[in-house]
Amino acid sequence: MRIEGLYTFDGPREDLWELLRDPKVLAACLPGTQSLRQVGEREYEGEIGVRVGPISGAFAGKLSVTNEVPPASSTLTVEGKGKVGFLKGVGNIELTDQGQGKTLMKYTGEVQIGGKVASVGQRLFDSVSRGMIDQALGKLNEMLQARIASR
Amino acid sequence: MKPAPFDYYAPTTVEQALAHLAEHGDEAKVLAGGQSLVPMMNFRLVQPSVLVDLNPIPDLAYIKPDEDGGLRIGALTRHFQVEMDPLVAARMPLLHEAVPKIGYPQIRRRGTFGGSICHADPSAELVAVSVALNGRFRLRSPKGERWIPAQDFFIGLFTTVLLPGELLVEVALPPLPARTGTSMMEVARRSHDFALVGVAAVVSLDGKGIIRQARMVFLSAGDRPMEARRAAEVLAGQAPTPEAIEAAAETAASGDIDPSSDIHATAEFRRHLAKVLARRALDQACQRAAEKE
Amino acid sequence: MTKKLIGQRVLRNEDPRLLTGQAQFVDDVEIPGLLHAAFLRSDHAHARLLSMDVTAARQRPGVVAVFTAEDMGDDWEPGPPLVSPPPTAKDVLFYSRRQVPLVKGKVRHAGEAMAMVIAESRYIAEDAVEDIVVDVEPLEAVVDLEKALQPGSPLVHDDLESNLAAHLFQKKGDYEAARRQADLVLQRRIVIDRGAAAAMENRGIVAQWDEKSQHLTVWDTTQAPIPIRNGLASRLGLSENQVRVIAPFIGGGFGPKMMMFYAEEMVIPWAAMKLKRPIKWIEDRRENFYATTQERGQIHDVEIALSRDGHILGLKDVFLHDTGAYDPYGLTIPLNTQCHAMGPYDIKNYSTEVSVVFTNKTLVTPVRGAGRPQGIFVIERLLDAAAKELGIDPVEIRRRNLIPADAFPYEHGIIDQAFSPLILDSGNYWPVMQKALEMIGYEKFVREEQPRLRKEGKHVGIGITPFIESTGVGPYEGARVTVEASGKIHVATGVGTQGQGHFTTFAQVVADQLGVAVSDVRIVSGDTAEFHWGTGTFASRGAVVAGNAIHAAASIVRRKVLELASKELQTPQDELELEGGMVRVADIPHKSISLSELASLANPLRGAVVPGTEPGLEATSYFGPRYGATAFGVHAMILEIDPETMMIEIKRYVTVEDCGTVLNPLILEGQIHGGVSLGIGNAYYEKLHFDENGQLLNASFMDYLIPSATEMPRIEVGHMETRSPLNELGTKGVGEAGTIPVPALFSQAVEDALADRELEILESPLSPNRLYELWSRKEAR
Amino acid sequence: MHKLFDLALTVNGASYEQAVETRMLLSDFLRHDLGLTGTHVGCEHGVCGACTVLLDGEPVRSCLLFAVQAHGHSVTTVEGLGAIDQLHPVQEAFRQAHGVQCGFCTPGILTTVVAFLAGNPDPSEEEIREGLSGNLCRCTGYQHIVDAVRLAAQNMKTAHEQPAR
Repeated sequence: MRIEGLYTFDGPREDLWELLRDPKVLAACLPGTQSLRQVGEREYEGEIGVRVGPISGAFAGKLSVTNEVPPASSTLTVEGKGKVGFLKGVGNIELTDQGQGKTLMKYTGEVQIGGKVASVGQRLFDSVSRGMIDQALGKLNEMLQARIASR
Repeated sequence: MKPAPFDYYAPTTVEQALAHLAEHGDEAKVLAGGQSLVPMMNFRLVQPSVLVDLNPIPDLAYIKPDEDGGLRIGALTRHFQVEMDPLVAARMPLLHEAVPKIGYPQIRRRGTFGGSICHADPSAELVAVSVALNGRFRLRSPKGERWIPAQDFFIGLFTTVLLPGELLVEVALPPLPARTGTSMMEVARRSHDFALVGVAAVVSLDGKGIIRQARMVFLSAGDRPMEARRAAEVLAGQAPTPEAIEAAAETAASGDIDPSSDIHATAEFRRHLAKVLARRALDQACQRAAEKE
Repeated sequence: MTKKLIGQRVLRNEDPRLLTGQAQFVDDVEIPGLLHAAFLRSDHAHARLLSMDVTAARQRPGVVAVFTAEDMGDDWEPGPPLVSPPPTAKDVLFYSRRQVPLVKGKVRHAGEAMAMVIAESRYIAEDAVEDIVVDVEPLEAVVDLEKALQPGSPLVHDDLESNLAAHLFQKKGDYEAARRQADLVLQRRIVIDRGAAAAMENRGIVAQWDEKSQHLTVWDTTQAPIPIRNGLASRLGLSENQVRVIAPFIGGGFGPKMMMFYAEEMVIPWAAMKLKRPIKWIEDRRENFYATTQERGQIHDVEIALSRDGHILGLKDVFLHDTGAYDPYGLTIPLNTQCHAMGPYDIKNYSTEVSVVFTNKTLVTPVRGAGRPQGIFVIERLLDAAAKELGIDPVEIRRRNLIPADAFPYEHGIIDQAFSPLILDSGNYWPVMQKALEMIGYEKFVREEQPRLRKEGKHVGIGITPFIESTGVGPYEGARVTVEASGKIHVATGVGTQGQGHFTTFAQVVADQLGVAVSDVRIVSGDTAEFHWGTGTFASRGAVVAGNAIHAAASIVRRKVLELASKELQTPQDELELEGGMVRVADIPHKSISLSELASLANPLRGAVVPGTEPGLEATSYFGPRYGATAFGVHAMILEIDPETMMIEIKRYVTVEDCGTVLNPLILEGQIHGGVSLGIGNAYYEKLHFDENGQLLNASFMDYLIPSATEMPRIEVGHMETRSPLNELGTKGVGEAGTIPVPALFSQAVEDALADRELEILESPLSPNRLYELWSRKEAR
Repeated sequence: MHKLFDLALTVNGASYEQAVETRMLLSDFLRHDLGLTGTHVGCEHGVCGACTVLLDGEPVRSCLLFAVQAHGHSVTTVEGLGAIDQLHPVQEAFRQAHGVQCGFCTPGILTTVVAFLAGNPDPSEEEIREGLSGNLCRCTGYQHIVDAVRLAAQNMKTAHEQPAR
């Protein structure tokens, strides 16, 4: 499944970039993730707990960041597997300075869902993935503002 | 496809049910009709460790006339009961029109009004209809009760403002204003599938036949029931002409909804259908409103 | 003898048991100590298996055993090839890759069985499946048929050079020469997607090994119990007589239950012997969508050459056929497609070339229709395009090309699914089409009703589609008919039965021969302890092949009855008649003897049986047709489309079938109705959605839409009879007839209804969404 | 191990008391614990309708009910409708109209139809199809089933008008 979208952050690009380099921030943006263990240069592992109403799934998750071009672009790969199936998402993000302290994020990518949840839950994918991305980016924006405010 | 194990409680009062829910917190799921929950449990997509079955509670299934001309519906009232009830047909024609579109006959014999509301499936008829009819939900918790308007209740896919340990016990539907017509329309692959898109329309006319208020709520058009607020503005104060209706349908489809794509329909087709259904439903609701004069 | 019962609407013998819940299906078998199996199935479509940890599963209370491929040791081997490639055709390439009992090394489709848990209950077995920890390396999946054959594509089978599973070229006449003479040549790309058989009963197996008697009993939802018995015996190192396979009442077959040696069919009996405990496995619906075979996926690049007056000069088809991850069923489906792409038409020049492709998807084997609907779809879509191009009425262009009545038997000169030369044995096509036209009121609709309705803004369309169905293929079936001492008749045959009413139609055949009531004929089918020669119920052959074997055996018994009665009544045989369970002297009603008495006389307790004769009133006989009989039919429909929502309502549906002698019109109609409903599913509702990673996105009845009562129109069925010269009864099969023409017919009617946008439909199945896309692309005329 | 529940219920007029695991589906309980295998299981997610039984007279999916939920209630399965030598009028009509092929979906359809005709003794074809919409059949295309329901309605009406002598 293809994903793409735009999100405008209320903060400068460099601050956003710094946040994206912080595994604690990434953990906070992944749903139901308490913490991430660093297992490589820019590779992390942790539990992801996805919850959509009554449906909840615990996934053993992996996150990696590659192709980093500071402070403009990078590739995020999220993988998870659990009892209800697996998911894998690869997304490219591009950050553009919009002036006036705003930054535009353009994201494009592919999400693969497999196993049980793929076979009976297709009706929900689009909505769920959009919802989760919005939630994650909203959270990131909050943290960005908090960072600016704390200065 | 067999469900994972769980502990089962069959309380016979709301108080007992609330106590079980309080005790088990997030681990517990409420079992009402079970027509959405049990399939997910059979698929093992949902594995609650505790089920609190409301079905043995005797006084949660009822349809009562409200003094203001509206209706009170107990959370455990089965769809079939609503479908057959003459009071519903007389006072809430939109609900009467919507209920036969829920699932199959056997599902309607078992599924409950409150269960459907709390499940908050954006494709569910009752979810959209309760918003369209300005319904209010009575929620009980050990701390007491609160009333929440339907339009504030649904906050996302399968997600509501219901707190852990809280129980929906009753739905109140206010009477329709004078000169009000309603219409429920859907497009579904087979007659009883989830609608690709559906709309519940409520139109009130003034004494001169001008639209006082037009409310449309779409199902399967977003992550929750999607109320067409912009379209409502387009129609307010207008005569119900084909042009005004077309403009409102266009506005609703392009500006008020946020449909998803799935294997049955792309978001684009859903927008197209939403426009078609909005036009047809508004047209029918306006006609029905005019007939009331 | 006058035929009394064949051709009558006789009520079914099997119904009272089915109607009261007393008929035994596989899941109804209960045995003390029964264990239950559940399978761990792959989430991935294509992956390398790195490790599997079953420790926790084995430790779960109630779990008896967990087996992986490794645990099977030397007993692990791929299933046997079910249908070999044609031995005679010279232009055949075929790479045989067979399904495995449990994944070893590599997963090749989502849902492939990886481990088997045996537990005290199915619930516990499913709990334990969740305990298994699997580590795999996901591989890029082979999904798209064309990409699969491109260089550099990932490989489903690493030891092959490409994903080509087979290649077969066949020709008749000289297409290129015909093309040079053509006034019109049309080229089209036609795409047909996958669907499921979706029998209401999922598959299931119960296996019981009796250590003391060294005997294995297997209840199996199979359409072919005898080959399953023989295969199991050889696999498990047993004598065939140590294995009994019972196919009891089966909740619908539709082809996939003919697949021989599903993984579970191999491992459940194996585990029952290993554990010396009876084991039951019942497929659940989600498993059925992954583990039970599917069909229809093909892509055709096709070309038709015609003269100005609409005569087909030649046809050239190059197509891809999706066989899924393995190809145990050989070339049956693409051969059927090749044979049916000429439809019922007199086509002299034909060139057809198929490439069969391995993909990371569930296996493909025949589903009711079995390649035929695709062939008919191709030729009928082309004829509709040609009719428009040439300005000829769609019925007229078909009439001009139908094989004329005096041309039978009509030899096509290519080989069919049974590797015999494709010969259409008999037929009289145009009158069948005329009857369909009359029944649907074609002239009146086209001239009066449709123009009037169009003026009212309604989008109504008509379609009419003739088709052939190759049926009743060999090799053979057999039957044993016995007059029992009670005077009742016992018939045993090898074919399984899945709701076709064999208990009744076969009884009618016997009852006519022996002059008894249909209810006095007891048919036993699908139990290898009763009869163990035969193949199975497939290819619309049960009534034809087994029916004729039963007829032959019953005829011999009749002769024995008459011989004995003649002696007893001291009357010449030609003065005797069989009626009401008695043999009577024609003109002297009181001079008679009952079948019961005769049966006892034929099996005396004292005295001597004359040397050279056999005791009893019993005969076993076999029937094998020289080649398959070809049935013909025409379907017609009128539908209306709401062009805003693309919702479709079928207003009329007419079929006229010529399947030779009709044994039981009631049962025949039921077969047609059911076939049409699958066809309507194939045309508009049913599509298996595999994503680009080989994940099936609609593995449930919530999203895989099979028609319900509210989607089905009333079907008007007409008959014509052109007896087949290939068998004594004159029958042709009809099991798949209902399904075959429907997608072609539906597309024709949809195109006609949406004529104002000049849509051309070159794909199946359709959906409202797809029609909207096609419609939006075209500007209104 | 999860707790067992002491279940007491009536099935086809007979009382049963049995301890069951709470998660046991009613369909499995009827089929495997009580041996009433006439109720069939086709999807276990509430779509196919083969498992339909009557719970206090209401047609419901037995795959979407836990056996414990039938505690204190009365269940009717296909075995409770009629016997081989004494078919229920609906069963008889299905035989006459050839409304059965493989017979797998049939028990759920019969229970559905018995309840349907109780509420609507003289249905139109459209109403019949609507009433059957929650039961999938792959063999019949529904036509003979619809005919059977109509025939059953007629026969039951006639029997009602002319009481048995």
